[in-house]
This record gives sequence, C-alpha cells and structure tokens, in this order.
Amino acid sequence: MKSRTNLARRITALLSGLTLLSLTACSALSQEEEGGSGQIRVAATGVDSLPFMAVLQLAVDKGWFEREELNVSILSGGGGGNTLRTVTSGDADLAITGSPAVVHAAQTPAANLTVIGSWMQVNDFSWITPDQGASLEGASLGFSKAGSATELIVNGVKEELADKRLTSISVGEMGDNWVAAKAGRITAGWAMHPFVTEKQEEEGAKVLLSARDVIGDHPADLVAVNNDFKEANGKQLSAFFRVVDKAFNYVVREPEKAAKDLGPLVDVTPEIMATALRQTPELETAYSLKVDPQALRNLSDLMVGAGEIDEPIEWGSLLDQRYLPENARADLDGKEG
Amino acid sequence: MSQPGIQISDLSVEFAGGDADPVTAVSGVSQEIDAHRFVSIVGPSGCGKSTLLNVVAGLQQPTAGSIMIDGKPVTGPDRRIGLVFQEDSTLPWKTTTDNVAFGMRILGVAKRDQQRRAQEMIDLVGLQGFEQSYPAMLSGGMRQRVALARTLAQQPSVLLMDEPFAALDQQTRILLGAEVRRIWRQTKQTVLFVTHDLSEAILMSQQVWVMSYRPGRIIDVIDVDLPDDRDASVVSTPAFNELQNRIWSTLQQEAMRGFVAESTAA
Amino acid sequence: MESTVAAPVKTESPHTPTPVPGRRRKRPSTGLLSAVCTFGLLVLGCLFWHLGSALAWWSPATIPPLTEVTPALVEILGSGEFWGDAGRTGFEIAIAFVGGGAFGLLVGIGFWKAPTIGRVFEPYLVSFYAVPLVLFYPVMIVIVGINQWSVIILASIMAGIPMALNTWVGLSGLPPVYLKLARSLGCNPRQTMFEVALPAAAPFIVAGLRLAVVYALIGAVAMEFVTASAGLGFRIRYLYESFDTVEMFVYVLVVLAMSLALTFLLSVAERALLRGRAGR
Amino acid sequence: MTAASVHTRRRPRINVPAGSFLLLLLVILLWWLAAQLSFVIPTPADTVGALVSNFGDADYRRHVEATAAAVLVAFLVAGLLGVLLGLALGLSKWVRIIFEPLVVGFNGVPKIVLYPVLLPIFSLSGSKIVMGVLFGLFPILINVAAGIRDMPAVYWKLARSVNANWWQVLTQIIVPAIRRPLLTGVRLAASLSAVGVVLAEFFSTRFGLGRVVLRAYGNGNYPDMMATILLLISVAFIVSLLLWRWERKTR
Repeated sequence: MKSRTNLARRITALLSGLTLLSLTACSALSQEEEGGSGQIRVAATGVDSLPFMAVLQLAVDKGWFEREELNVSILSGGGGGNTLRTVTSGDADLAITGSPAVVHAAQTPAANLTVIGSWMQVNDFSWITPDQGASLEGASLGFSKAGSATELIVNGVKEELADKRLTSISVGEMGDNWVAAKAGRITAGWAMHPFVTEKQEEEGAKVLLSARDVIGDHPADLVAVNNDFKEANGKQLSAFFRVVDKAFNYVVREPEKAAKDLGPLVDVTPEIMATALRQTPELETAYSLKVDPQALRNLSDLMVGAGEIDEPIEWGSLLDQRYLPENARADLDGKEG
Repeated sequence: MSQPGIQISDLSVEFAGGDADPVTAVSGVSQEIDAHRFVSIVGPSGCGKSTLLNVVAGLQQPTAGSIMIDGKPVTGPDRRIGLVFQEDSTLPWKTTTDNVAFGMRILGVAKRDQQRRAQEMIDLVGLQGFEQSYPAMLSGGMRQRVALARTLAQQPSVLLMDEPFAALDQQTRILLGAEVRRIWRQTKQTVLFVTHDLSEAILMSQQVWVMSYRPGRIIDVIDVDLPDDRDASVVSTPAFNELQNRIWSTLQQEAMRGFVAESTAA
Repeated sequence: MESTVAAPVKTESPHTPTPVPGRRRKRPSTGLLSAVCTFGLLVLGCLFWHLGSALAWWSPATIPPLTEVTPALVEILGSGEFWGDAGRTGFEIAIAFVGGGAFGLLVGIGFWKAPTIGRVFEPYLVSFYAVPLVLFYPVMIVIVGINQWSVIILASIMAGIPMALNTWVGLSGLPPVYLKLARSLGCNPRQTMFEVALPAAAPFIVAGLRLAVVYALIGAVAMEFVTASAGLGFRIRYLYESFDTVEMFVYVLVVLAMSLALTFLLSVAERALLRGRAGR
Repeated sequence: MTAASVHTRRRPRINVPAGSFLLLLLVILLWWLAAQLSFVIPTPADTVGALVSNFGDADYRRHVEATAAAVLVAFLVAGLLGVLLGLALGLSKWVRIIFEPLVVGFNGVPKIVLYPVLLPIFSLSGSKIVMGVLFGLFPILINVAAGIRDMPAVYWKLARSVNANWWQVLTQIIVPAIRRPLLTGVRLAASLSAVGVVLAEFFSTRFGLGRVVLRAYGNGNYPDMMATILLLISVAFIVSLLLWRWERKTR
C-alpha cells in the first residue's frame, strides 16, 4: 500500500498549498473592497418596493449625489436586522431600516453603529382586506415577523383597541399577508403604499385599519452608520443628507412628476404611484428628514409597551443629529428624561 | 421402487423472447424418477437444465405437458418440493438457526417444532456451534449447508438441486457432495440434481440424464451402477471412467453445437 | 428557501451501490479512536475559538467570545422558551420523518412493483433537490393555513424523496434468488414483502431512513428559518435580526450539536438494525 | 446488483423518455388546473410571458449573470475541495479516523443556520459563494471517499505492479474506478451549490436572482416570482438530468 500512503501525502501537501493560496487571495480581495473617498454604500430595506426608499435610487439616477461628489451605491438588505448586518460585515456603510432593529443594534456595543437620523416619520402602515364586509371586531391581523416594526405596531394597536379583541399572527411579507387575507386565513394583512393603492385599484382591497389613526406617528425607519465610517467621512454624510433632503423636496413639490420617476423603481404604474403619493398622509412630513420628537417618543413608548426594551429610549444621547441639515435637527434633550 | 417419485410427461417450455423469435428451452421431455432415487441432469450451458428444474419445482408454467409428484400434479410452488439454489440463498439478517427455521416458519410449522427440527438439521449438516452465527461470518460452503438444512427442514419428499456447488471451490464441492450423499442415504428423498460437472453427476447419482443444447431434450439416460457407499476414490476406477467417456461422447457434440450457436448469436 | 437544502448528501447516496459496507469494515477499536479524535477536535475548536477572541483575531460582533456564550448557553437551556422552540422543532422533525419516511417507503415499493412508472419519475425525483421548496410557502398558506403544518409538509417531502429512491434502489437490487426462494416456499405477497424483500433491502432502506431524518431536520429548521414564528430555526433568525449575537450563537451551537448527536444516534441505530450483516 | 437490475429492469414496454415527457405535460396541465383553482398560482402562460419580458430587461440579465457567476465559482470550489478532501479521507486511514465522524455529522447540519455566522466573516459577495460551497461540498467529498474505500484492492496491486507514479495512479486508476460515485457527487453538487447561492441571496445581495424572487414574493407578484423560480428550476433540472444520464451510462 505504499503508493496509497504516498498519494495521500501528496494530496495533503496540495491541500495545504491550496489553503494558503486561497487565504492570500481572500486577504487580497478584502483589501480591494476599500472604497475611495466620497463613496457611500447604503443598505436599505425595501428599495425595490417602498417609494420613500426608492427616492435614493431616484437621486442616484438624476445624478444629484454625483454633483456633491458622492458615489452612492444602494443595496437591498432584506429585513431590519439583516440590513444592519451588512453594515457590520463591512458590505455597507450606512443602513436605513426598521426602527426596532436599529434601536436594538445601536444598543449593542459590538454592532459599532450610531443612529444619525430618522426616516419616514409618518405612520404609513395599513391593514388591508379583500373582504368588503370585514370589521375590526375580533379581526385577526397579519404582521411580518417577530421583532419587526409591524409586530410592534400590531401590539400597540391591540392594546389601544383592547375592546375589539384583535388577534395577530406572523405571516410574512406584504404579498404573503395579502394571500393569507384572500385565502381567509387572516382578516387583514399589513401593507404600505403603493401596495395598498395597487391592491385597491386592481383587486378592490379595503383598508380595514390605518395604524396612524390608532397609535399616531413614529418613524418607520432609522438611519444608522458604521462608527469608523462616520469618523472618517463626516462631510460626506452631511452631503448625503443634503441630497436626500433635495430629493424629498422634489417628491413633495412635484408629486406627479416624481410618481413617473418612482413608479418603475417600485414596479408599479406611474398612475398608481401618483395615487399612492396622494394617499400618503401628510406628504410633506412623511418625505422629510426633520426629526419629530413626538414620533420618536411614541416609538420608545411602543417598544417599552411591547416589552422589547426595559427603559424609555434617551433619544438625546442615542441620536447623533450632527449630519442632518440644520433645519432638520430637533432639540431632544430635556424633553426625554 | 414402486410408484414414481417424479413423473415428467411430454414437457415443453417456450419463452416469448421479447422482440426476437420465441425460444424453445425444453422440448418434449418425458421421464420418470422412482421414489427415493437420486438422478442428475448434465448438459451444455444454456440447454435448459435450470428451466426444466424450475418447471418441476412449479416456479414456471410449462407451455405443454405436466409434472406429477407422488402421483399428484404440480401446479405451482409446492410444499412437497424442496429447492436448493446455485446462488447463496441464506438470508443475511438471520442467524443460522433462524435461517434453517425460515422455511418452516413460512409453511406454518409450530414454533416448538421449528426449534427442535432446526437443531436436528443443523446437526445433520454439521454446523453445530454456529447456531447463532450470521451468514456473513460463515464460509461459502457453510452457507450452502445452511441452505441445505433449511430445505431439508421443510421435510420435502422431493429435493431439487440446481447446481448447488457451482459457486464453491473444488475441495469444498467434493466434501459437500459427499455430505449430500450421506444425508440422502439417511433421509431418502427423491433427488433431481442439476450440474454441468460430469464426474460430480456420476459420483453423486444413480442415474444421469444427458440433455441436448436448445431445444433441450433428454438425449441419453445412463444408469450408474457403482456401489451405493462409494466415496471420492471411485473416480479412479475403470467403471467410473467408462461412464464418463460414454456421457462425454454424447455431450461433446451438444456442447460444440451450443458453443457455435452462442458465438454466432453474439 | 431552505428546503432546497435537502440534497441527498449522504454517506450512501441513493445511487451509489454498496450502502453499508464502508463503515462496517473497520474494526471496533477504530470506532473508539474515532470518537476520541472527534472529541479532541471539538475541544481544539473551542480552544481556537477562545484564543481567537482573547487575542482579538476577530471582533466580538463577528464571533462573540466563548466566555460569554457558555453562560448564555446554560441560562438558555434552563429557559422555557428554549424548550418550547426545541419541542416544536422536534415535533416537526418527528412528524416529517414518520410521514415522509412512510410515504417514501410506499412510493419506493410502488416503483419496484411498477418499474416503468419508477423510471418515468426517476429523473424528476433525482433532480428535485434543485427546487427551493420554501418558495411554495404562499401556496401552503392557502392550502393549510398559517401554522407549522406548512413546515411539516415541506419537510416531509424532503424526507420522503431520498427514502423513496433508496427503497427503490434497494428493492430492485435484491438478489433474484431471494425472490425465487420466497416463491418456492409459497410465500404470500405479504410474507414476500415483509419476510424477504424489505429485510433484504434493509441496508438501503436504513440508509434512506438516515437520509430522511437528516432531511427532515434540514427541511424543518430551514423552513423555520425563513417562514415560521417559532422553533429553533426561527429563533436563530430572530436573534440574528435583533442583533443578539451571543444568544444567536447559542442557538446555532444547539442546532449543530443536535445534528451531530442525531447523526451519531442514527449510526448506532443503523448498526443495531443491520446487526450481523458484516461486509457481504 | 447487476443480476438484479437485469432481472427487475426488463425492457419496459413503454418508452421511458416518452413517458417522462408525458409526465411533464401532465405536470403542466395540473399546474394550469391549480392556477384555475387558486389565485396564488399564476398560469403557465403568464409565467412564461413574465420570463420572456424579464429577459428583455438589462437589469434582470445582470441579476442572472451575478447568480450564474456565483454558482459557477461555488460549484468549482466545492468540486475541487470536495475531490481533494475526499481523496484524503478515502486514502488515508488516519485522516479517516480523525475526521470522518465530523464530516458525516456536518453533512447533516442545516447549513442555512450558519449564514449569520458566515456573513460577517466573508462579507456579502463572499458569503453567498461560501454558502454554495458548503452546500455542494459534502456530496462530492463523501462520494469520493466512499468510492475509494470501495475500490477493489486488486487495483492497488495493479498500480504497484506497473510502477505507476502518483499522478498516474490518480488519473489512470482512481478517477476511472470511482467515476460513478464521483459523478453522483458532481450532479448533487451542481444543484446544491445553486440552491445554496440562491438561499444566501434571499438574505441580501447586490445582484442575484434570489433577490429578484424575494422582491416579487414580497410584493405578491406571483407571475414574476414563478418566472424566476421556473428559470432556476429548469436550468438546475436540465443540468442535473444531463449529469444523471451521463452517470447512468458509466454503469
């Protein structure tokens, strides 16, 4: 069996050689990923389905970031925690995603993140149903998954409307919720614009519950940034928000035109997009970077109420507003306590 | 030697042969074997020996003709018949005892009788001490003994053996052949034994049938008048040689014919 | 999405003949030696982990230190939530294994009885692993509702396929002499099946059972990871999303340990089931 | 098993490829029926329409390319690594004693739960490839090791008797001798590495079909979703079928 042992030895040698080689290749590869100045890699949840995220792509397409000498690339991150993970893994510099996940991450020192802004502070979550006769009494509501913003809202709603004896169940994405509602497995599923509009126009959906009417506003998403990136790229971050502000303004001022730009980005017709923008409550507040202390407090209360955190959030220390345009900042100190 | 143990009447077997023409494996065989006799069939490979045996065993339906055992017709698998196969047919998941008892179990023999008779048969074939062994731990010869014991335990009146030693080495076959003869002399079943080995056929049996190449016919029947208590030393006697020469002269042509037919077909 | 995971990776893949032999050939002493080495490797792995954390080869966000994970492990193992999740996952695996295994066995037997049908289906079955079953989740919502049965059904399909293929291969590989023996003894169809055919194909069927367990586990955990609202797979996803890296590691470790333990138990069970059949 | 297969697999009366094709038609018919019964399932025609229009879109093609490239890399790495590790495991008794239980054990692990651990280590583009490799590696590795172990001992004697060097032993003896289990492993690895990559893409990625599927899924756009799934399935299926046919021929 000498040939056998010999062969085994050669293969082991080959293997170790290969391992070394691939290690070298890996380190070479990771160095190459180092970005040039002005580069911001954004990870966001829903860039292909939510217009207030697609605004980023709109700004890229219009060349607005370039004009500020920023090179912005956008990554669709999936759910809240997942999007943040891409920042931790070094694949993105900045994350815009579901508030509860950002709050959790920001409170985990190992995540190395800072919250620097809030996004979409109007509560745009609705629960829609295909059943025209459906009533909230005893309704079962679908949410996306445990720990998500939708679960938080459902729990808040359930508490507010305790007399309605609502129940809730984890179903999944908007599409799953709509399917489940159509199949009669739940009364209504969560949705945001333009999904709401699309289902209303195409399949006669009825809005059973508008969360805003029950629990008020809170930021749907928060912006978090990698601490090392923040230290090194303060100017770029400020420039980034300037461009975002400009893009938001464009949507607010010229919604019809913006609908034509945004529609294809979220895969709906411009007409539906335009209707969706019209239906979005308080467009000028929704599409704005202006920090709303009341909304933030509301978020904190919701999370405490749901038992996700023990103490109310001290936004004054958690939120680093330095990079927001001056008129978007708010005084958070003292009001929280 | 009164009534016939096995009676084969005008037996023919054809195979459908798929796309090709039908093949006649056995044609017009009519033979009798007296009860308690030991008969061997020899013939060139592909002559239908095994087919004939399968039909006698009731495993295969003849195209024409019939089989009677102890005066009653065979219509299908039959508990009067015990079969020993060429291939290793011991069941690897059973111990020697359970293997030997397997046939009785299927035939519905009472549990207690199964145990007792299994032990008797194990003793008979000389496997004492290996009762709890699995086939994987036994040699090929020992496994064939297990199969033999299983067949004998069914207490068949007719024993059909299909080249039972073909897969074994020379020494083992001689020893096992002597074993089988010793057991036969004790149990006195009617035996039909298929082999392609001339000396084995002569050594084992009281009568040898020579079968032709396809379509298989019995072309010669030779009585072996060697002493009943013969052993392997009989091979060197002139009587043995004479028998062997006689069988071989018939067989040679057939073997040649078969060889030519097979090679032209291929 | 996971369901896809179900690929038939096994020591004895359905289409490699010789199912059992490899392992059995080794002497018992190497089994013990193997166990010691495996244990040693695991200890080494833990050491490496500890060292790496202590010397800051990686950030605690990437891999939390062992010293934090161990106490969390102890705490979690004592919590009701863990046992609730583990119980649910265990239930799903058990049902998927029993249901998928039984169904696979029947299908395998059916293919054996009707080889033409088997051969018509075979190419589709062998390629089935290329299908990410999890994508049928919306369909499952409509059919069975929002509950663990969608996980169970998809996991059962994953468990059933290797079982069906292995059963079929095992049965069609039977030495013909066994069937001849059964016929000559006048076995009825039930006896032929249970006394001869199935035991003779047992090495393949048992290998199929092992695969079925593994795929039930893979399928259930993976489906939970993507769609469920309870169970070990869900919990890992949840902890991942809520940035609780330490607890997430605990659950990942538990799932790893569970799979390893299951593999070990299965090989013990296989040995017991195939007792006596050394390398034939 | 040769004798057995001859026995049970007599020439079937029905033409098997034709039967498989009929089955395919039947599946499509059932699909169409299901589409009539349930609103979740788009009709085959809608699906194919969506697929065709998708391919007119440059963005979509970019997603296809990204996934294809990742799968190819994952498959090649899994293949190379699997063969080498399998050789080591099959050839050396010590490697086997030390590593075999862990290898077999890890084969049974639901690898998707490792994604959260892989992402920070290999980053986004790397972790989907690593996931594909993890999925594809084990079937090759285990089949190669088992194949070598089942090689008749006489082959080793033959190798020594002709004084073959190690490269000749590998290419002239081992590879031909284990070609069947090897091909089985390769076939499984091809579909599995695709599954692994797409699964990882479901989490997050810049470009890839997993993202496309998930986007359509999240929006409830089922024809689009089915179109991409159909694309994934048919490519994986065809590759798997071709490899399987090749594998059968090497009997």
